[in-house]
Amino acid sequence: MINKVVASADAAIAGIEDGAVLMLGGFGLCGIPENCIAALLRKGVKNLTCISNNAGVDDYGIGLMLQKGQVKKMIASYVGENKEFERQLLSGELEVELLPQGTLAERIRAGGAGIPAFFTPAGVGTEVAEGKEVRAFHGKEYLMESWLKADYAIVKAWKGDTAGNLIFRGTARNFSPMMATAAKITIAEVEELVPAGTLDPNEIHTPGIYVKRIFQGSGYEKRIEQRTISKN
Amino acid sequence: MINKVVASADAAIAGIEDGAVLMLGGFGLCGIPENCIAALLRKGVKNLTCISNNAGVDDYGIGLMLQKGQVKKMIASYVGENKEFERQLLSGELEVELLPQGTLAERIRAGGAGIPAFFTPAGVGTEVAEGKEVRAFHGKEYLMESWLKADYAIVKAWKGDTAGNLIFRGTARNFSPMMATAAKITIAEVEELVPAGTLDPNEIHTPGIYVKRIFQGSGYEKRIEQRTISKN
Amino acid sequence: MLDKHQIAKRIARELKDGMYVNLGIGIPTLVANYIPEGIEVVLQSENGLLGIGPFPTEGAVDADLINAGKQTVTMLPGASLFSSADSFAMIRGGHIDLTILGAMEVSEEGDIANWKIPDKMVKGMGGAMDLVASAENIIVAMQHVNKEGKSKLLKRCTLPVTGVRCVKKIVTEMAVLEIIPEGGFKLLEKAPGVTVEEIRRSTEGKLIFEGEVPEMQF
Amino acid sequence: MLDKHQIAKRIARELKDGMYVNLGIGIPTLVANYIPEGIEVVLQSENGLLGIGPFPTEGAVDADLINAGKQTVTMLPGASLFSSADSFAMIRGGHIDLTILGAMEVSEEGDIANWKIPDKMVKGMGGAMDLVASAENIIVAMQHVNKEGKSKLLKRCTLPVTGVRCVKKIVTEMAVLEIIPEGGFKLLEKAPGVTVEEIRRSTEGKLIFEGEVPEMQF
Repeated sequence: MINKVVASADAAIAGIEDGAVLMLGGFGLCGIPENCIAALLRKGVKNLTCISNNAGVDDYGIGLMLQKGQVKKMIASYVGENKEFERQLLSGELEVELLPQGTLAERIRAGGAGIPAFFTPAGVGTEVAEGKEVRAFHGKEYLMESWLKADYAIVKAWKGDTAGNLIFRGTARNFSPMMATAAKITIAEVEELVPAGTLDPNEIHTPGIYVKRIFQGSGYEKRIEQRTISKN
Repeated sequence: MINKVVASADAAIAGIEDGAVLMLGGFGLCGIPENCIAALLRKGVKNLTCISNNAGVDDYGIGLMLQKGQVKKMIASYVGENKEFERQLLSGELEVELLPQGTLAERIRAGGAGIPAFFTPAGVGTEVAEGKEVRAFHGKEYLMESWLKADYAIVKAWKGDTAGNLIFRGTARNFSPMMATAAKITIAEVEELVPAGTLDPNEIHTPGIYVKRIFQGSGYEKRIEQRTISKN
Repeated sequence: MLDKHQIAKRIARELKDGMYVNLGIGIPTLVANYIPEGIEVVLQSENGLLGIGPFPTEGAVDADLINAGKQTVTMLPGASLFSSADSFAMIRGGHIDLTILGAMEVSEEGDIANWKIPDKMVKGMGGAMDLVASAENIIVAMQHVNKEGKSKLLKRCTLPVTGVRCVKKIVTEMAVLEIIPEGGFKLLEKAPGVTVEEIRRSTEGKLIFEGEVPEMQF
Repeated sequence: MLDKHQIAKRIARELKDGMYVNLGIGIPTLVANYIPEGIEVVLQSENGLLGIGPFPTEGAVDADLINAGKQTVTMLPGASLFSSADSFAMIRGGHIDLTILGAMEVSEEGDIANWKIPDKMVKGMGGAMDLVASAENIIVAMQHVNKEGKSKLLKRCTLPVTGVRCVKKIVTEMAVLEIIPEGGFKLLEKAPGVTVEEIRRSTEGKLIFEGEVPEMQF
């Protein structure tokens, strides 16, 4: 099977230049590609368009890239945990496009699946519908939404193999499987990298065809936003 | 977790009446719901519309339902292995709608996913495009296709639990995961039925929410259409 | 007047055995604490989990397992995990039997506003627009009036809406109300110690009631 | 004139290291037997398998593991399994680098017909329409003429088409040809022992060639 392994996060993000359109996996801080974000901070690329459900928090995740002024535009569904984001947005430093979460997920899937447009009920009658075609099917109104693609998708998985196959864990899966399909180049960092043939083909969430570069990350912090505990 | 277990194939297909629209999982004979098909033959319901990638072979699978004259209409992508099918079609006994395989799969997914219509390039410029909206996106033409739904979806999985969660095996997965989402009532027969909590949540292909009735099938023949062997 | 736990407790009585339910952030999340005896429901989290269990004990915290409010959770036996696309396919496809969410405003037509205050709050809609556009059965948990004492049950929403003609039922600290198809808040139940007149004064939209309005049961 | 194995062998030379390839039923399936030394490709089967291995030995036959031609197969290390919707998402999304399939007719515009003979053959299109509409790079493996000796490389297809303006290259028992953007079959190579004149006579559509046409290499 074709070997997709690269040596490091820095090697994995090679070729990402100023102005690139990136998709970054994760829901809140759950499942974000920590090693690649650190490499992007080191590299200092600017004017990025970042497509991600959230924008991290002030001092972690995509929030760090915002702090460094690397992000020109953010496409997300919820950015409520990030004060610096709000400041940049209100001051006009940052462009932002907010989308319904399901629309974001489905537009990314459509980008990977060769479906240029589809109809969804989310956003009918709201600001989100502005400028979009509305059409009724079976007596209900729907918006036409278009596919979303990127230059690079950067995802983090639990296990991966040298052929680029990925298995996610828990709710850290979220947007990553669709993002992996919707970019010209998909980069995967994994907690555990194994030889091709080790993972059960039946359990693979993302087939290796979608992954161009893979490496084993290290030092995962996996910061928790809302540590909520039961007494007993 | 909500218990979906029924006693038998006959109990599982209860309520399927003449004229029902059924989706049946399987690719060729691989992954077909053998026990439920046998129960449908016993029950003798007629005028069925069957949505399935193929129509079985003359003496097995949906082919047996055709032999008994139970099928009024077939929606499929390829029916080449079935002489009785061809005879009924040419004699006008059977209505048939042939769809590109990817369009069939995506229309079923759309039915389950609440997407009433989407655009696909498959079939542009062909008979399949007749009467359908054609629209260009990014310089390429696409057909608008609508969702597909059914009264009942009948699928066969490898393992299932009492909460209706399903895991498929090998290429026996094919259309079953989408079909399970696109019917009012989804019936699953499984080779091995286990208590809820036994299957790894990370490995489940079809979440239990989609399955209304589940039972452990028996006597699987798993007939092979093209037994192709390597010498060494 | 009910506190937020009592609102959650009253909403919990709307649960029926075998339902799949999506609980929004805030009061809706509290509903999970009051599921009646003998009723089994399965909770969905739109970030990709069906079968949410209780919050974990200190030792069982798992950063890879959170709900849509980013809180650490556990899974019940029979839970399943999936992607965000699959999760919203589940939601959009109408497979969730009941959706419970908070609101800033609801109109007498059933429109809901809960995602944006222009020039003030720019957090984003998250999954709310998908949920309200897709669910057949939506219950809103909210305060009847805002901090300035103004009604949040309006003729028309003043804030940007999240969805139109979608809310079916509302439970507030004062009352249980139903949105009727012709438009209007039909008063179904009043909170203990609250009068119909008080509810009428706190409801800007059309309030409809007939005869004696029963008191809420828990 | 090439036999079908030689056609497959010639097509195999089009494979490049690291390609993901979908092989249709018939001659295309044979291509897998002639993958050149040092070239690694991954074969996709549209019924939900990436990383097809050789046919199984007698003892390793598994009814749950077939290719799109319904033949029993095996999986290579690194293979993955997925649903039909995910498989055609992969195909439609342009992730397959090369698609090789058979045809009954090809036109000089690159149209292809391979799914239906009206009133005679009603098998259905299977995945062919999705494959030809989606792939950037399509090679057709076919006979140059039919059993009655009539050309299958036409000005226009006479049979119902499977897709339009999609075929890039054709390998027959006589020649390797390229469809050029302006329309026409550009003769790239001739089979050993076949003359340009013979190819011209067997090609109804516009045949284009310049100077000496090289002989096929295997």
